Amino acid sequence: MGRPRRLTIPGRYNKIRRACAFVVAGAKKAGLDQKAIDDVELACDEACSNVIEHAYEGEGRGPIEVSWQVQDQSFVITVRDRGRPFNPDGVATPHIDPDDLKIGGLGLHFMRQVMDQVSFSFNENHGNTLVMVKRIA
Amino acid sequence: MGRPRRLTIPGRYNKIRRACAFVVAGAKKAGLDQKAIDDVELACDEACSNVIEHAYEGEGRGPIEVSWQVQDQSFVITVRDRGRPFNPDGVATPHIDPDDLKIGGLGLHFMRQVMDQVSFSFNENHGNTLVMVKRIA
Amino acid sequence: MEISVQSFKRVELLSVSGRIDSGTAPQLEESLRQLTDNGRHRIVAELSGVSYMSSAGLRALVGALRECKKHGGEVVIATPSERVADVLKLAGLDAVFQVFGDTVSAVGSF
Amino acid sequence: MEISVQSFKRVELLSVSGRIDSGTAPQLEESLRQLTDNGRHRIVAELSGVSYMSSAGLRALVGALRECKKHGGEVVIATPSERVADVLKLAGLDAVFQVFGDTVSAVGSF
Ligand SMILES: Nc1ncnc2c1ncn2[C@@H]1O[C@H](COP(=O)(O)OP(=O)(O)O)[C@@H](O)[C@H]1O
Ligand SMILES: Nc1ncnc2c1ncn2[C@@H]1O[C@H](COP(=O)(O)OP(=O)(O)O)[C@@H](O)[C@H]1O
Repeated sequence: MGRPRRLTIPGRYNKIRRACAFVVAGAKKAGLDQKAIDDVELACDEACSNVIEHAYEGEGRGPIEVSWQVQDQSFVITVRDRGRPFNPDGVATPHIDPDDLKIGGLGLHFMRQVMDQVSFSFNENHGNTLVMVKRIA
Repeated sequence: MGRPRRLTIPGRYNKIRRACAFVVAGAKKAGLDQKAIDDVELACDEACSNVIEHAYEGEGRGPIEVSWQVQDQSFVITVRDRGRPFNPDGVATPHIDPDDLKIGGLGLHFMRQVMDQVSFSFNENHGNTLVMVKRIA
Repeated sequence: MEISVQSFKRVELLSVSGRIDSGTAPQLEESLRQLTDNGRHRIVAELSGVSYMSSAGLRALVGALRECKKHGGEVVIATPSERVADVLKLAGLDAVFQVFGDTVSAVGSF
Repeated sequence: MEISVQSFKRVELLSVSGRIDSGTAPQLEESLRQLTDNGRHRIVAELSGVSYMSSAGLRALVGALRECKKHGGEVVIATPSERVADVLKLAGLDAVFQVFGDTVSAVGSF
């Protein structure tokens, strides 16, 4: 248990690194092992990148709020933005055709693979909220 | 000054290494620096190789006697064989034509380059005698 | 992220180090595009010094691979760091890229 | 003397270590001849581990160089040890062979 720690960054790709460092520092404090810390870093990066690319549809359109807390033996990351509503249910798992080599959908796939739970919600007052949970081994 | 140390090896290419080790050990005792020791090793190797190839015209045709001594601030190597007489005066310096790439005459060239004096003599009783001198710096 | 490019007779060796994420991947894309725009379609991506790579980095590499393959070339990966190897595997791209444990073999593969 | 050969698509990488003298040079000659007999005329001789080389070693290398050049190929030298570099220079062969400070560049030179 612990109260959430919060960091707000501008919605720019070169600021995401800061959000990742903030979450990684939290994961270290929470006692995650190195592999889990790497996972949490990747998930945070992919989440923030998607917010800029898909929710805001570009850089400099709004802030991203990242927070972490320890809850019930889990490390919980929350990512909030004020961009367009997103429901990921329709997003297919990624498919890479070696001949075609179109690539897409990796970001969500990574988040789902490396975290134990990933859930999106939209609320008119708070915008999009993404919650990602990593169990502490 | 010092009395000569002597080693006799069979005239086989794979025995030359032993003669070189013997001369290198002497050069170390005599206080030559590493570059000079390397030079002496190369000269001894080329001399013995030539004896087998040119004086005996093949392996297993006769022995090679190698000796070293320190004389007048010089390290002196003597190589003796009982093969056909050799007078190197007619041997031209090596020439490598980059287009033709025939290569020959490197052995004598190396001996002359790395040693301070190289002299051949023939005597009916003792056979060929090669004396090579390296000044001790 | 640092990128250096060494041009050999038939092969380009692009060495990347540091962090490849959505902030830096555009530079990687640009470096790769410069090579392919110049007709250089045999590329070794040497990734031993990469401390972190996200899907943005993979997209850059796959884009270049597609372009090179179109022209009978290839992008191969040499000496991936553990982090890079993990992410390649997570994406299922370890089966799409040829991966070499040493750079000599990667350059020699062309 | 130890010889190992790694075959790449277009290039053979022949790594030699130990002593190359008139006793061992015939094995080096034999290894090189096996390559050229098989139509492999692009050869990198990696000589970082060579502790000693006499004119017999140079003769083997020059013989292979001649044979490779005849077929539009080349023998290049990678990472010569100090001892090898000294002897190449003494023979004036440093101008005849292409010499590379790293093996990747040597393989890439073809
Ligand atoms: N935060 C988001 N807001 C809106 N749409 C999103 C968001 N994240 C993902 N998407 C949608 O889901 C798709 C898959 O996303 P992702 O797996 O990250 O792959 P990519 O971004 O490479 O297309 C995106 O193409 C986009 O349409
Ligand atoms: N010890 C020797 N006895 C007889 N002939 C020799 C001897 N050393 C050298 N020669 C002759 O001198 C030539 C040049 O010798 P060298 O410089 O060692 O080159 P290579 O042996 O490669 O021809 C030889 O080809 C040979 O004809």
